Order: sequence, then structure tokens, then C-alpha cells
Amino acid sequence: MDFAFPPHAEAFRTEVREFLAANITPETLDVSDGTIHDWDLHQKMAAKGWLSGAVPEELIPPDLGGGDRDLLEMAVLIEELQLAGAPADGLGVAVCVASMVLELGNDFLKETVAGPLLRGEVLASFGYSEPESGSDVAAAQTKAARDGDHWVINGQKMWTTLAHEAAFVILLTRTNAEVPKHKGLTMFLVPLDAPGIEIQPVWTMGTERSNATFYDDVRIGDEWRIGEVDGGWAVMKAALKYERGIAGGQFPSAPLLDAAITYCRTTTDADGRLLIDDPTVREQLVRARIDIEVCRGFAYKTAWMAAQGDFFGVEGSMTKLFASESYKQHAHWILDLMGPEGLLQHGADAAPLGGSIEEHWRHAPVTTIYGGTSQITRNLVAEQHLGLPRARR
Amino acid sequence: MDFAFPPHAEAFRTEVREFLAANITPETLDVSDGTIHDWDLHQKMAAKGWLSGAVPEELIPPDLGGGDRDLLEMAVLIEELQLAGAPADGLGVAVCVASMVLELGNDFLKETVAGPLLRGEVLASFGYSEPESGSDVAAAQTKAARDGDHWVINGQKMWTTLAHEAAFVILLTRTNAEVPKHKGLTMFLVPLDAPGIEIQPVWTMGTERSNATFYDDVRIGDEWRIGEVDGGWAVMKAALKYERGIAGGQFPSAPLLDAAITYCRTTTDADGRLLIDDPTVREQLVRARIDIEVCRGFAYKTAWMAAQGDFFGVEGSMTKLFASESYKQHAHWILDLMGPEGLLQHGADAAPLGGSIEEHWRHAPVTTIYGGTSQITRNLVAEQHLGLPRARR
Amino acid sequence: MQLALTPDERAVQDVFVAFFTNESPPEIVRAAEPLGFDAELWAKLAATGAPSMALPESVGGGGADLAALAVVVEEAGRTLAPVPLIEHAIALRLAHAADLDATTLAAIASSNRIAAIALRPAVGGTAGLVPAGAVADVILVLDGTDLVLAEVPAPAHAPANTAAAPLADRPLGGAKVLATGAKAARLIARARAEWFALTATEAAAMGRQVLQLGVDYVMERTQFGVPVGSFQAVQHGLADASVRIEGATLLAQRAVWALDADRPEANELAAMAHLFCCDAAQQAAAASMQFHGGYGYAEEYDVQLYYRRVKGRMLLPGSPGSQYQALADDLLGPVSGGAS
Amino acid sequence: MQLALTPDERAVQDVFVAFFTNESPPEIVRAAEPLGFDAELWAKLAATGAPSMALPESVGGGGADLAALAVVVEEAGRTLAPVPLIEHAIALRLAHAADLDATTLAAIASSNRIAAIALRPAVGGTAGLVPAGAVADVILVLDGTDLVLAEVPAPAHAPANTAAAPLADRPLGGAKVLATGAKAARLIARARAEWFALTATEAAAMGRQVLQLGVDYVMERTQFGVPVGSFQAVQHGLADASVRIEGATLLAQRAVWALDADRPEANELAAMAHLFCCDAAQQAAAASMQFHGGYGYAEEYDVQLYYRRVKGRMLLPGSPGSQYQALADDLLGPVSGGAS
Repeated sequence: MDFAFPPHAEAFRTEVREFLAANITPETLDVSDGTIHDWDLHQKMAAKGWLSGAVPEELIPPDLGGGDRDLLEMAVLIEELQLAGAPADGLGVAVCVASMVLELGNDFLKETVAGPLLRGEVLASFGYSEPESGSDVAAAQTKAARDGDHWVINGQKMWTTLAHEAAFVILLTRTNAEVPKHKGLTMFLVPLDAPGIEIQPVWTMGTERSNATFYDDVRIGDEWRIGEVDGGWAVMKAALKYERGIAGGQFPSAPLLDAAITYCRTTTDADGRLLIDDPTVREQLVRARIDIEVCRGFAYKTAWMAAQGDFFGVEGSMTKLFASESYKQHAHWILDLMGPEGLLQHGADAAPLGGSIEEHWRHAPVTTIYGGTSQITRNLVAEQHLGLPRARR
Repeated sequence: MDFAFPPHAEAFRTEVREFLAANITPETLDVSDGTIHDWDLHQKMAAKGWLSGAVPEELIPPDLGGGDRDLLEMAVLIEELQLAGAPADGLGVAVCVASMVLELGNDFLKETVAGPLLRGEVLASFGYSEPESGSDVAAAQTKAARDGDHWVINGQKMWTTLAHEAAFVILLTRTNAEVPKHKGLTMFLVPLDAPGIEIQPVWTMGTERSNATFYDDVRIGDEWRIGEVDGGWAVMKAALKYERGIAGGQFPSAPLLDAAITYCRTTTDADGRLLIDDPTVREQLVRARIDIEVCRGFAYKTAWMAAQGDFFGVEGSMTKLFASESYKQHAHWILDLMGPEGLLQHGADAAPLGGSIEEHWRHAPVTTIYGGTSQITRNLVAEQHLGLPRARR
Repeated sequence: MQLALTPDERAVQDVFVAFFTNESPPEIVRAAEPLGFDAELWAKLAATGAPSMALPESVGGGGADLAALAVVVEEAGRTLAPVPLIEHAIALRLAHAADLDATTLAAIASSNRIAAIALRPAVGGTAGLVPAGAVADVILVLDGTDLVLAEVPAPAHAPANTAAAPLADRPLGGAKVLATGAKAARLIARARAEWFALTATEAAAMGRQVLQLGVDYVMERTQFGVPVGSFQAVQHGLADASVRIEGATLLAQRAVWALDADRPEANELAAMAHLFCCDAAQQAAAASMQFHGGYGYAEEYDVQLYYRRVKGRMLLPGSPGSQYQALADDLLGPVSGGAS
Repeated sequence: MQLALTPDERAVQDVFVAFFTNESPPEIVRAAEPLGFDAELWAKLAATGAPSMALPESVGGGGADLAALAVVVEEAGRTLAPVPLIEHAIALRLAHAADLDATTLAAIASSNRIAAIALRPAVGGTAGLVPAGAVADVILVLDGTDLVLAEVPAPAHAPANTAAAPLADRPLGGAKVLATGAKAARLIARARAEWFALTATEAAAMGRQVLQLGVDYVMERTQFGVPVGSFQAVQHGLADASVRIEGATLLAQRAVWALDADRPEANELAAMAHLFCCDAAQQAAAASMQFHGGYGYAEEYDVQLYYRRVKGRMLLPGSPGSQYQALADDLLGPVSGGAS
């Protein structure tokens, strides 16, 4: 075995680190407006070709450029972005949606959607979840009704994060209510400036802003459809594989632990002793560090599998489950060792490290929900990894 | 609220403590033969009237005596036995079976079974579980077939703990296979010296000996039946309430923590520092102690409810779940802080405290299984305490 | 032994179930953020006599014991009422125990002023992050070996904090010494224990309520065609949390009883109850939030209000780690530094 | 980057899957208790060359790296083989690294003798509870600042221990100094790291196998008319354990690779892998035992064999607490005793 990235990927790591050192400022990291995306950083990365670099080479149209980064390099990019705590939600969704469009979309969508996404000009948003269907995404009820060569869309999506910054939403709709739920779905790219769309903010405990989006007689041409009519589920499943190039969320704890160590090296307890010298604190910091190294093992394995061309569904799920659940626990441990000062938030003068640890603590719970709850993920692991029967659930 | 036992119960506590101080010797506590029962201790307690004292007064026949201890006193007895780590499995089963017989049995059984049990002359054993039915006890397949005024029993029971020391087994049998499983069961008391019974030891990781018992054309008279034909499930459910007087298992961690503190006060780490001075050790000892105090709250509440005449099914389940799960965790914590010396067992010269902590560690896992697994117990809590629907399980 | 509420306590409970349900609905709780204080609600509560109910009648209080106060605290906790009930009530009791002159005590207890105790000793003439310090005009705190009382106007502003707690640093300029030395230490230890026991009560009540929000949600929410609450993994997660909350409630009750009965183990039980109840409430909040799916994380759902406040209850006296070590000193004796 | 076995390693794996499956079935494992050593199995394993495979060919070894040895260790762990493969292999490598003369080294490596390393320094001239100390004729241990080699006959008896491990106290009479000072410290640190990484590998393999026993059991066992493995709570318990085992396996592999590649983080990774893998294996054993119901606790079922041995792997180097503190010294620097 060899856990070292190849030299070209390590060289790229150096390039990424230099880029981040030069371009990540306190303002970049300040996401107090709730949007985990920074246009300036995003566009600079696009200009570097890193967005199109993440798309499989064979999908890249010649006029677009890019596709010249391999999957190991993209794994390095993602790792470095996470270690730096960079707000890069936009990168993930842009690359994933662009890849889907390039594989399954028509020429109109490739030109109208994929190009601008990969050039960093626009963002997209996922429109899968609905108020009544979260984990059970195939139960979507937002209707798309055919009207000649147009479609009329009515319904509501929930958790359309970034929609308020995005040009497009990739929308899972019901086109046939007479068949089993997975078989009556159709996917569209929908321009968010179409008449009849309303975007309402959904504020969260973690300060992140998400959105509810409402679709009232939204009329779009058939050219905005991606995949077959009633073939939306297949598009969703195909889309999953593009997460391999841009899989994030493996290192949520890394910047948190960095902050904790800084805090413990500079803060004394009631007896005047540095927290970093407290054996109970030391054990927890080490435990968190070990978990992060476990995440690294998972991350490198999934990156390598992707680079080998292997689909890594269940491995990705295991990575996500371990990383998010341990992150939530680390955030508790670390906030706890701060005592009442840990409660102070960004904006309070005395907030340690600008309240960043407290922000982690509020952010962490959502990571065991979005992208598949821990419960859904355990079902998958039980069935796909352990070969247990479909649960009586 | 008032968490203090009344004066008569505290006076009884003093009496019990004096009794235990006088009668518990290292030999009493040595259960390395695998039987968590000591005849000498058991008979001395019987002579004190403590076994019959635990039976509801209204059930006690005048010639037997006893019944003069109330349920708070019995709770005190059980607490003190557990705190002392006394091997008292026999007491629990004797009182429970005797109470069942006195409530539901005929005069023959009262005289033949209940009297000797409460006088400490004999023991009984539970014959509910079978190789193919553990949690699903109503699926029992051991057959009892009527033959005139006799019954012929064939089958096998599992986990008939104490059967090798007992005179009787209380046996759940199937008398009707044509009806739903709960409706075709009949309960018998069966003398274990009846021809056709074979008792085979089942040795366990925790050193405890249990038994498998085999019934091959065992012929007994109808006078050994308790409850109605096909009414065995009602007898089982009625029996549950007698556990209230003898409910054990609330304080498994108490003697373990005592041993741990002794160990930590007398053992140094590699740097020559007493373990009791190590902050990480101190935190774990305190956490264990808090859990024990939580167990005490549960134990006192269930004792009080029983004394009030309230049936405390779900509270008893919660107590058992918390006490056993926390005990298992404490045993891990405490064995771990001992390092390799913790591995040494009873019999090894250098075994700390005669290997008692290691014994706790091996014993603990079964406590989350017997008397209802933690999984079954969580089902009960979800349904009966939280009012959730019967699980899709 | 008597492990149910007395008829008198049930009557108190009935009154305050209604009071807090009506007067402290989630809209009021939200509107009181970020300060975590609603002056109108406090005035209404003061009008019921609850804040001073646990002072002797001889000094104008209600003559109730901590157990009766705990009944009120439970309802305040259940509804997250933005009032410094515990801090004020305990501070009054401490001032009385420290023989504060009756006139001053009555002035604090009977007016609309608010008292609070600092859980940590002052450092450099300032009491740091005092619970209710943002709204209290009177602060009681250990300063060196003295128990002092500082009267200065409340800042009416709290640094932004996740628990929406009205905490604040409070300088002690011109404080009055109430007790010194061993007596001061004993008094503050008792007051801290009372705060621990009542905050444990409050946290357990918060935990019970946030768990109920979770139970209600999973009964109502369907996914895959069935109620989310019918999934065994969801049931078991909620069941484990509820067992801990039941155990927490019993431990808090026992701590309150032990304080009222002046049992020797009272202060230890109170500290244990605080740690266990806050921890159980955190687990209940976490389970409830998780089984709410994304909605648990949305500001418009109430579960996040509990999630944040429960953490505040745990951390206000110091890190849990430091609380465990302090308890270890009581339960195991101080670190000897010796070897066997 | 290459995260699958090489063809050569796969060939080694095929051989040893067969070897241990055939030669170390549960009957052999049980028969070897309480000593935890089967001389016949050891002789057969020695005949394959595995115990000295990770020594250079120049001194009579197989010239393999730790990664290849880890492939063998995995199979030994999976089957709980009662042989001191790790201790012996690491002791040989340490002796070689310490420039033990070739004749002596060859004598240890080629005969049926067994070498072992003590994980803790000797105290008062005795190495305490040395892993494989009950069966090893040659012990390498840090004595003060010296790395010494002690040759005395194996006691062939171990104090009764829960892990059925052939551990024993070993007096060092007449030991030979192999290295001193910083060199000795560096050598023993490296050898400990190799032991950590390979024991992590072994523990992860034990955990994987004991989990598989649980999966097999719940697929076969029915209660309430359905397989126990169809209950969601059972599935989730097994799923959580399996995720940790997968993570553990990857961490152990990375530690072995880092040692082979002489990466600067190698020793730290090995210590981390040891803690995490043993912990994951304990959780796997506990979950498997729980879902076996009463049978998991019965001696005749294999799950308890794993449950006990895994605890031994965790505790042999010292308490986990002391292991975390040692790692903290490496990762965070020593305790400064200072204040900011």
C-alpha cells in the first residue's frame, strides 16, 4: 500500500496552499451573512481552472477548457479547502451540476448552464427536498405538467441552499402520479429568474441561510429538461457519482481542533494553569486528532477508489457518517472545556477566537442531517456493506 | 418529597448491615464455582424470616409465618445485599416463585413448593427461555401433553440458572399449537428429580454456570399445574409483579466502584503517582458515582411505587436499562485504568483485589441481556413511556 | 418516604403550569433574545410572589422550601421563560443566610430589583460572566475570602451568547462585605449547591420538554409512508434519552430534598445533579434535533431554542471538566500528591 | 498512492488465509487456553518462514516489509491464532536494528526459540507482564537507559488472565546491553511503534471477524418470526461498529505504510492506530455479543473469545489513559507547567 499522493498531486497541493494563503482573509472566512460561499474566492478558483478541472475529462467540451486535473488532485484541493475552513459550498454544487449536465444534458443546457457554472459566473442549487419529503426524496410532489413543448411547474422545495445566490435550480418534479413514486419523476434545470418563482430565506441555528423556494405556474421550455420524462430517478442516481470528484465534509473537525489547540495554549484555568497542560483536556484533544486521522484514511481511500474508476457509494457513506458524527462530538467536547466563555459568540468582544468554536458547535448538528441523515446512512451501511436484509423500518 | 426511608426501614437497614458484616466472608463472596448463591447465607436469611418477609402479607398462610416485612424494608434488604456484592440470585427466584404459587397455586403446591422455598430449604429455577426463544419467550415449544390426570412433558429449556441446585423448575410449556402463540401456553411447577430430566451445565464467559435442561417424557400429575390450561401467559404476567418485592440489579456498579477506589488509592502509575491523584481517573470515578446515585433514585422510586401499591412496569424497565448499561460501561472504564495488571484473574498471585474487577468486567455484559435485553427494554420504554406506536421491527 | 408532589405542591404546579404556558410561549422566548430577559414577564412573575417564595415569611418571603420553588422552576424551564428566577431566589436566600439587614433585604426582595449570585469567585475586582449579571442590580460574589454584595445598576446588555443568557461581567466597586473566611466559604458553597440543584431541575425540565417536541414531531411526520416514530432506531434513540431524563429528574429531586433536609450529602448531590441533568438534557435535545431532520436546525422550530440554552446551563459554573474535578475533591478527597 | 494489496501481497494473503483457517480453528484456540500458546501451531508457522519474514535476507530473514507481515498478522488475528507472531517478529527486527551479532540473531530467528519485546521499561530488574513473556526465551527491554537482551528459559506458564495471553513477568538476570542512551530510546520507540501498528492490524482483523460472527448470527437467528438482523436497531448497532472497523483498518494500514516508508509521523500514527483499532474492535465485540443474546455470553460461542482477547490487545502496553497522555506529549508537546 502507499498512502502518499503522487508527486504531481503534492505539487498541486503546494500550489493550492499558496493560493489559499494569498486569498483567504478574515473576510473570506466570515460567513456571518449565512452563505457558505465567497464569490471572490470562487471566481479566482474558477479562473485557475479548478472548477472545470474537477469535471471528468471526457465530458469537457473542447471550447470550455479544463478537465486537466485528475481526481487525486481534486481530492487534494478539497482537503486543503476543508483544512483551511474555506467557505466552498458553491464549488461542490457547481461541479456536480455541471458534470450532470455535461453527461446527460442537451447542447442548450451544456452551453447555458454548464459553461457559466464552470467558469464561476453563476451558481446552482439543489431542488430535491420538499417540506413533506426529506429522507424520502422520491416522494417529491412538486408537479411538472406538459403543455405542448413547455412545462408548467407548481410546488415547493425546501433546503434549496444557495438559491438566493444561484442562477439555476436542479429540480426534481413529479410528472406522473399514477406509477410507483420512483417512476414518475422528471428532472429539470430551472432558471431562478423565471416568473413565478419566489425564494424565501430559511434561517438556521447554525447561522447558515437556506431557502424555501416556491413555484407558481412556472413555465419553461422542454429544453430545460435533463434526462427522460419520468426518468428523474435515474438522473439523481447518475448525479451521485459526480460527488466523487468533489466529495466534501471529510475534515470538518480539522479547523475546529486547530482552534481548540490555539485556545488551550493561550488560556488558563481558575488555578492559573494552561488548559493545554490539563490531562483531561489533552486526552480529548488527542482523541479528536485520532478521529481526524481516521477521516483522512476514509478520504484518501475514497479518492483513490474514484481515481481507479471505482464507484464508492458505501465507502462515501461511511466516511460521511464517521466524519459528521465525530465532528458533532468534538464540538461538544471542545466547547465544554471552555466553560462559560465558550458560550460567547461572534460579535461579543470577549468571544474567544472570534466565536469560531461556538460557530462550529452550532453548525455541527446539521452535518448529521444533510446529504443523508445518519439514520439513512446506517440503513445503507447495513444493507450494502453488511448484507443485512432491508430493515423492517 | 422525601427520599428518606421511614425509621423502621432504617432500623432494619442497621440490622441487615450487622447481619451481613457478621455473615459475609471471603468464602461467601467467592463464586468461582459459577453459582451466584450461597446456601449458608440463604438459609440464615430464611431463618431471619426475610424470605417470607418479602411475600405480600395477604398471601402468607398462618402456619408459615413471615409476611411481616413491608416492601420498603425489602427494598432496603435488596439494596444492602447488592452494595455488599452478596451472591443472592437464589433469594430473588425463591421469593418470586413462592409468591406466584401462593397467589395462583393449589394447596398441594403451596405446601410442597412455597413452604420449603420460603423456609430456605430448597431453590427454584425459571424455565421460560428455550434455544429458539429468548426475547420471544411466548414462542416456547416445550410440549406438555395431557394423559388422563397426568401430563407428559418433552422439550428443552435454556438458561435454567440454578437448576443444578434447585428442587423445582417453573416451566412454560406449549399445550396447544393450534392457537396464536400466547394462547397455547401452560405453566407447571416441575420437580427437578422427576425421571426424564437431564441438567447440563452451560458455562459462560462471566464464570457463572447456567444450565440447559432436557425433558424427555417427564410425567407429572395435574396437581403440578399452576393457573389455567392454556393460561400460562397470564401466569407469567402475574409473576412480573412479584419482582417488585425482590427487584435486584439496581446497584451492580456499587461494589465495582468501591473496588476501583481501593485500587486507585493503593496503586501508582509509571511515574510513581497514585492513580487516585490522576485527573482523568478522578473524572471517571466521579462519573461512575453519579450514575450510581441515578440508580439509587430509580431504585427508591420503584420501591416507593411498589409500597404504594402501584405497578411499576416501565419504571422497573428503565431502572434495569440504565443500571445494566452504565455498569457495563463502568466495568470497561475501570478495567482500562488498570493497564495490563487489570487482565489478571482470580487465581493469579498478582491479580489486583483477587481479580474482582476483572470478574465484574466479564460479568457485566450479561446484565444487558438477561431479564430482557436492552433492545427489548427500549421497545417497552418507547411504547409504554413515550407512547410511540408499536415499532416496525 | 414520599416521592410524589404534596397536595400543596400540586396546587403550586397547577398555578405555574398555567402561568408559564400562557405568559411564556415561544414567541415571548424568541422576542426576548438576545438578552434572554423579558421585563414584563418578570414583573408578572414577581407579582405571583414566586421570586421571593423561598425566603422566610419573617423577612417578607413566602416561607416556602426549595422543593416548592423547584416546582415553579420546572415550569419556567419547560417554557424557557426568560426570567432570572433561580439566580434571584438563590441570591435572596444567600443574602438572608449572610444576615443582610432586613431593610436592605426587603428592598431587594420586594421591589422590581433583581439579585444574582456569581458562581465563580471574582478576579481582579470583577465577577466574570455572572448568570443574570446583565439584568441584576445586586450581585453576591466571593471576592478573595469575603462574601460581598455589590449594588450597581444593571448593564441591561449581555455579550452575544449562544444560550441567550443574560450573563455579564460585573465590576464590584464599593461592594459591601457580608461574611468572611470559613463562614463566607460555607455560605457561598451552600448557595452554589442551591443553584446547582435548581438548575438541574430546570435542565431536566427542559430536557423533558425538548424530548416531547421530538416525540410529537416523529408521531406527526411521515416518511416512506409511515410515521418517523415507528422506526425502531428512532424509538430507541428517544427511549435512551427519556431514561436519562427520568433518572435526571429523580436525581434533581433528591438533591433539592437533601438541601431542604440539610442532609450531609446535600452539596455533593446538587453538584452531581447539575452535571447529570445538564448532560441528559443535552442528549435529549440532540436526539430531538436529529429526529426532526433538517427542521430541528431551522430557527422557526423550537428545538434549537432548547439545544442552545441547555448548553448554557451546563457551562455557566465552569467547564464540566472542572466541575468533575471539584466533585472529586469532595468525594475522593483532595489530590494528595503522594505515592503508596 | 496504491490502496489495495499488491499481487505479491495477495499471494501471501491466499497462503495464510488457508493456513490459519486450517490450522487455527476455534478448537485449537480453545485448547490453547489458558496459556494462549500452541507449540505445534508455532512450529508449523515457523516452517512457513512468517515469523522471520520481516528480517532482511542478509541475516536469514524473508526480506519482507511490515506491510507483508501485516497481511499474515491479519489472518492470525482473524483466527485468534495462539502464537506470538507479532512479538517475535518485532523483537527480531529490533535485535537486528540494534546490531545484534549475526550469529546470535540467526540462532534466535532460525531455531524454534521465541523472542519478545517488553512494552514497558523494566522496574527493579524485572520486565513486568511482557507480552509473550511466558513463552519467549529471549526478551528485549529497556532497562534504565539501556536496551538489553535477556536470554533465560521461558517459564511456559502465564498468570491467569482474561485475554488468555502468554504474558509473564521476566527477570533480566545476566542481560546483555545492545544499545544505550538516545540510541536505545530511539530503537525501543521504533519497536514499540511497530508493535502498535501490527497489533492495531491484528485488533482490526479481530473486530472485523467478531462483527461477521454477529452478522452471521442475526441473519440466521429468528425471533418474533423474523431474522433478528431485520430489526433496525440491530442493523444500526452493527453498522456503527462496522464503520469504525473500516476506519480502523485504514488507519492501521496507514501506520504500517508510514513505518515502512520511514515517514516522520510514523510512530504517532502507530500509537493512534493502536488506540483506535483496539477501541473499534472492543465496540465490535460488544455489539456482536449483545446481538447474540445470551449465547454471546456462553463459552461455547466464539464471540467471547474475541471479546476477551481484544481487551488484552488494548491493555498490554498500559492503560489507554496513559497511552493518550503519551501521545499528547508527542502531538502537543510535553506539559509545560507554565501559564500564559
